[in-house]
Amino acid sequence: MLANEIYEILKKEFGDGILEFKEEAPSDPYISVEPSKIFDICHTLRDSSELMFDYLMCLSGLDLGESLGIVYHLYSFKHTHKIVIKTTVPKETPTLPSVMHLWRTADWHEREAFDLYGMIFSGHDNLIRILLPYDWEGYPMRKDYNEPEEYHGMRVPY
Amino acid sequence: MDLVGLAFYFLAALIVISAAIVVFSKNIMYSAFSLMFTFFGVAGLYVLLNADFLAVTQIMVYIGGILVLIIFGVMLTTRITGVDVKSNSLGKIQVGIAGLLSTIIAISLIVVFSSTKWFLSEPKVSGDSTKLIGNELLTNYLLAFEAASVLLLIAIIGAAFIARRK
Amino acid sequence: MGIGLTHYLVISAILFSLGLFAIIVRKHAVLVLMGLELVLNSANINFVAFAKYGGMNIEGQVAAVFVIILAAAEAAVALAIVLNIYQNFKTVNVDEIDNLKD
Amino acid sequence: MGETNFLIKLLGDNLITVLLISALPLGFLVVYALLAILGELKISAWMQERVGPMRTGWKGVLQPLAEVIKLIQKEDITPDAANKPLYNLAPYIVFTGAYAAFAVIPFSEFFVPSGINLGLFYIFAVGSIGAIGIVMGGWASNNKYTLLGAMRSVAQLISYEIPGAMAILSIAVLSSSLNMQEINKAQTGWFWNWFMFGGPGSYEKLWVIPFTLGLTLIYMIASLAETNRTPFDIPEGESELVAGYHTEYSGMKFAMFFFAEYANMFVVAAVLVTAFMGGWNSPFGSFLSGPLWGAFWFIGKSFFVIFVQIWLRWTLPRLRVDQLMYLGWKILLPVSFICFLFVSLFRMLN
Amino acid sequence: MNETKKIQLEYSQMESDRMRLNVGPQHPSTHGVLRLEVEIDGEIVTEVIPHIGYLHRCFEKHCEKMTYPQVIPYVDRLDYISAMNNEWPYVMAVEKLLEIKVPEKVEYIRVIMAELNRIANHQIAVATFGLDAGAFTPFLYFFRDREYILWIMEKCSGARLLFNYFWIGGLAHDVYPSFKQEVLDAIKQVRKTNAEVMNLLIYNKIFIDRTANIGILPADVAINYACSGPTLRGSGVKWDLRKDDTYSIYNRFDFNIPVGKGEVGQLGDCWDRNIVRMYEMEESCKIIEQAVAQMPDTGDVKEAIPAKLRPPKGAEIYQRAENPKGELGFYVVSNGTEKPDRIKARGTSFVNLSVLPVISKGYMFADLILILGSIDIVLGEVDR
Amino acid sequence: MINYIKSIWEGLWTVLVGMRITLLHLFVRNVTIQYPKERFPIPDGTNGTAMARNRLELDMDLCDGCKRCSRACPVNCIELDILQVAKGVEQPILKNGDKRNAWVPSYEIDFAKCCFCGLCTSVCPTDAIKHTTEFEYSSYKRSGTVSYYFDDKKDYDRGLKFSFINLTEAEIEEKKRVLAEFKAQQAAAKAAATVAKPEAQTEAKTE
Amino acid sequence: MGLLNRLDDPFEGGGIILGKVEDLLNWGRSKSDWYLHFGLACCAIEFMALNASHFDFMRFGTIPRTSPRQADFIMITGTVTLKMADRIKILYEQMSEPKYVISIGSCSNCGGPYWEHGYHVLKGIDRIIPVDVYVPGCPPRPEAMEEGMIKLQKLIREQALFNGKDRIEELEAKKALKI
Repeated sequence: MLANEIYEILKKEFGDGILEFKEEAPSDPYISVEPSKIFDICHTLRDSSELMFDYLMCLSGLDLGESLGIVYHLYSFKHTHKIVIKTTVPKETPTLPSVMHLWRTADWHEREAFDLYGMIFSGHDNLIRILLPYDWEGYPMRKDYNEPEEYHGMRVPY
Repeated sequence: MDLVGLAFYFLAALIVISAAIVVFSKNIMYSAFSLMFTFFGVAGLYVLLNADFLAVTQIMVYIGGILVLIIFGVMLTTRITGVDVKSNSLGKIQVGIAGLLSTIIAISLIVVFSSTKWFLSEPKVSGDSTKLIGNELLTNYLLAFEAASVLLLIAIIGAAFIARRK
Repeated sequence: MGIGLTHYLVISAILFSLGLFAIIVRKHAVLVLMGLELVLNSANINFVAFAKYGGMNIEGQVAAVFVIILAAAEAAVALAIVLNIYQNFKTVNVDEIDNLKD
Repeated sequence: MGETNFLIKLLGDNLITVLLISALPLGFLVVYALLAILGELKISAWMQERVGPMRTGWKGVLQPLAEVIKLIQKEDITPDAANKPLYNLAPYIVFTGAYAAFAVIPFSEFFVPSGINLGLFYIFAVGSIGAIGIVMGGWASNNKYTLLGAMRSVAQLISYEIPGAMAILSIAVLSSSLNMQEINKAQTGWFWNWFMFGGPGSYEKLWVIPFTLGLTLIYMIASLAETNRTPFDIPEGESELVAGYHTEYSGMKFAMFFFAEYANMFVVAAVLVTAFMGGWNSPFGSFLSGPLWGAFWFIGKSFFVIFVQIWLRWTLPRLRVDQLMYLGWKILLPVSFICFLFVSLFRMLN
Repeated sequence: MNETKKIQLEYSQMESDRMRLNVGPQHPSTHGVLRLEVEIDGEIVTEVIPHIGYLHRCFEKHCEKMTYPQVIPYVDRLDYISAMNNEWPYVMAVEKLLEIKVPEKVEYIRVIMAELNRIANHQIAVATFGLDAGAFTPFLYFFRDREYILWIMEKCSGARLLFNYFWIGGLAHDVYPSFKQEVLDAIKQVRKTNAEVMNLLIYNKIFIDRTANIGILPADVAINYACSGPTLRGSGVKWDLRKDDTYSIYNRFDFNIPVGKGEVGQLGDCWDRNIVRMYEMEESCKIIEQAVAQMPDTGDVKEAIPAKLRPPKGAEIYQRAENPKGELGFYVVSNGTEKPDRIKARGTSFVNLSVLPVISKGYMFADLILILGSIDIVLGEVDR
Repeated sequence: MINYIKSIWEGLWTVLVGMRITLLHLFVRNVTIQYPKERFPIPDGTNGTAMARNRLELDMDLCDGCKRCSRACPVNCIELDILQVAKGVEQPILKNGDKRNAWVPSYEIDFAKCCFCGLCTSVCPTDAIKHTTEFEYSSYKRSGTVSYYFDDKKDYDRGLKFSFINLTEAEIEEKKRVLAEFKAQQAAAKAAATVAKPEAQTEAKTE
Repeated sequence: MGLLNRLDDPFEGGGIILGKVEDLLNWGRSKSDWYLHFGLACCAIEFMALNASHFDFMRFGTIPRTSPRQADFIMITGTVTLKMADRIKILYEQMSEPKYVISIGSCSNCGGPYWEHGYHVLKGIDRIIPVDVYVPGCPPRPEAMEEGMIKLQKLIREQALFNGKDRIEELEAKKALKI
């Protein structure tokens, strides 16, 4: 199934929840959606028989300046099609529903996004830091991050 | 003092000291490990008494079997991840009474032993004790031997049955 | 003074009373068992000593063999019981285990 | 007893002789341990198309010596958390257990430190002392890994003692003796007189050969398990428990454990050789036999068994704990009972 | 963020006969610096909590500070065992952003290199898996053969492990004249050793007993956890990006996708995951043979390398490729300058490792080590 | 029961098969290359192979101070200063015959940081910076910056930070002085020029 | 090559057998080095290759130990992160004297490629434990690690056991005399 067909299906179902569809080379075609609807949209994407996106390839956080973005790359084993779902959340209140219960693989990806970007995934069972130590301060992948001078008595800069 | 006397006093001291540690130590693991030396000492006494089969059996059964069982028992029934495994005793008065009782028994036994005129036969030059014991077991004591085998079998089955988790 | 029967008997008496003391005083079930082993050992020393000096000949040693067999069986069963008690009561203190039902 | 010992013949029965006799195996043990360590390093290297230690003396032959010199100098750490008396005592008990077994090993027709009648039984008895030492060290180190290693080691040791003992018992039945010298003497002659091949006898013994061979194999496997060698090195399996019960030991105390392990290897090899492979008998009848050749054959055969142990170590993966118990209780034990039964039957019929 | 407190609380509440073991971060068989918090009941594992991040080297942060070609050395250091395979999806992503077409010869060399590196990777995977099971000798046989492959790669790229060989639009260096012959020799040796190891290790009874019926990963769980590569194929799912989402010139070659069949145990156990790697080495050999036969001799490997690398602003792409361990994807976002705005690496091992707590529950502690070994993780890729 | 016996047999048989393989390997010639005596063939760029990427070497007579290597380095381990050649006063040439545009009074590579990726060598226009096959320079100290030439005193512990300059202190001072003089001269000339033609310059700027 | 040839000869400098006790002790320690392999990252793979047949690290008398108590030196191969640093310190403290450290690869030398922007990378293992030999390379060739090992053996051989001087100073002083 092509990306614009998927967009049509989603648009029919969710209406305002779907913000934008963009397809221009060389980028992958993507659909931008409302962050609050992400769980429902993903649920439809996974369970509807014509979409069947059972494989979450990648979940990435992005720093877009004023807001933070989350990108879901989905793939379907059955229909061998893929789609990119994008959403943005404001930097001050970066909260959005978790998709961990749809695809268990999102568990660690979301923890990583939380760890590096500080997004809060509501509904995640165990949202704690994954790569960095538990007592680390700040979200290092944000563009305005400054590395700390010292950690546990060890100097961090060269 | 001859070599045998020296060995005897050494073993006696080993037995008494290690048994005292078994009884009086606060740390139950010390008790368990100290028991090994008691068993060793007793095995040594058996050697002095020309009972070499018994000595080896003592080492094999008591140290290789019972002591290992006891250590496992201690480890499985106590928090063993720390090194200070304590075992409490009764209150002071009870300990005092028990101590008195034990001392009285010990002293009276010693008095009785040393004052009794035992009928002593000459220490026989024992031959191959293994052979003799084997002969005895399979002739005069055959019934007891069979009973002991059955007992052991029952003990194995019973122990396995009891210790199994429900 | 050469080493005679009395020497062994004295050692066995001391061992016996130490074992008895442990049985009376200690609360830990395994320690009680250890006291029992001491008592059995003291008895064994007597058997073997009499086998050599007291004219009991080889029969004394045979008796000792049976004692050792008994001790082994007893230790196995006793420890199994101790383990079972521990699993049910979470303690091996012999004074606290006083109810018949678990 | 005395007649089997050439030193008593030479020097008479006095204290110095006794000390000398008990020191001789120690000297042998030191030399043997150095050789065995080098052999282990070199054979494993050759099997893996490597060369092994090459830079210590000529072709690395001084390597074990360097290691001993190093271990002497190492700091002897007693961890703060450890239970100090037991921690310090454990290596010596383990070593005592291993060394005590040397008392009855018949190196030659005319040299056995102490030819007591209960030789085989005695070796099994003192073998269990090591178990106590191991559990002592493992517990006193106060470390979860050491404790687990020690528990596994002891469980393994006591469960494999039974099939091993059954195998040895069959030999006692065949030779009607527990004295190691007697057992050796019973196997005089060509190698088909070894108990591995049913012992001396005519064509009637042919049907018992499979059982005696099976017993040899059972003892070999059980002895591997008792000495904690691969595939049974679960107590010190480095991929699971860092170094097993001696994780916390360093310096000389660790060397004692190390030494005891190699001594145990020799003890089980010696028992195997004595019981099944003719001990100090020459495999070729009276060819090259005699007291000195006897020592050569005995040590040579033992070294071959040790080579097999090393060979197996570098070939096989490691078993898991429950599989080890399965092998011990459900395969080796029944098979050894069956073999024992048939061997006794054979003995009864003849 | 009271995680430390939470853990302490758990410790205090734990049952007396359950023990908590900390495996790692420095442990001989965690394949690097992984820490597993294991709760064991006797010998049975009741819970596994992987703690990762002990090798978090800030790869994604570095990417934002580097130009596109400068990222390649860092990409190498993700999955350092199969660096060639790492470089490939990254350079493909940038090539797609820049719309560069790479020459024919480059594609062939890339295929050969990637497959050689796949063999080298699987050799390490099987070798360390054997090592976890206690077999030391096969480990050294594999490493001996791996050395022959590394020689070829060193002669082409100049480095032994981290090659920096695939450049955007081409290769760093052309192959040398005797390349083809040496590649064929190397795979001959690989096949010989594989046959040997099959007898020495894989079909050894002890090894089968250790690994069969252990760590069973059902196919639906594997897909839900987004496992890929041999971990997924061991569960019987016939899915390989080289065939199913084909890239480069893989459609020109004839090869099979080996899947686990549950030959000695249940489908999806450790042995199946391992045997898939053994068979994949053979398939890689086949691909290499075909590629060597088809490869053109002439041609410049550097002709398509652009002088300025400035992908259009806002362009973004997710490019994935079949890494030996599974699907490795790079999500590259451009901001119109020489430096990327964001590069996210979808680490194969990162995803595959997340399934460990599920498949290791209820097995023994010794099995946990083997289950971990059968997933074949590289911590550089997990932690990035 | 059949399975039981079969598994015992399989166990024994596979162990024997494995033992046969290891025994055969016992007699195979070893492949070890004993390093200090024998050496691995390291590709050195001949016969069409790539150059092994080990320590970098810099031919200062070829280096023009273009700083491309420093810019290309992903880890920024190359640090160099340049000193403009006083054009007109001196006309130095590079080894390959080109005109030298700059002196390089300091050129340091920190091999503790270097990741041996080869990007610096690929951008060098004169092939001044090159990889070598030498890899033996581990040391007891990390930061011992010693300004030695490459070739002499091999066994001296030089640390991991290397300075490649072949100019002596005095020469650098001299060059600096010449440049300063030249600059001053130029500035003076410029000043004179601006005074002379201010109009022309402002016109140029507006355009 | 001059350096290596000299190091290769075990009987260099008067011969060990006739030499002093110090020489013998140092010889023993230098020839029998048990190591704790602290494998962290890419260099660990090269280190595994070093252990394999073609290079055979055991030629130097080195035996891998998994317990720090029994190790003589620790090989740090790879990037040390801040999360990991404490562990290395603990492991180093657990080792028994005399102990040495070989830092292998750029990352453990100074943070390597991650020295500039690596907010979570410890820039140099020598910030937490003393390092005896630095082996450069990213990753170093196995031979380079062998050379580092030879350097360490040389260091141990020339160490003064009885006068208590700092060993690096001692070595430097000897070198100063030579040059």
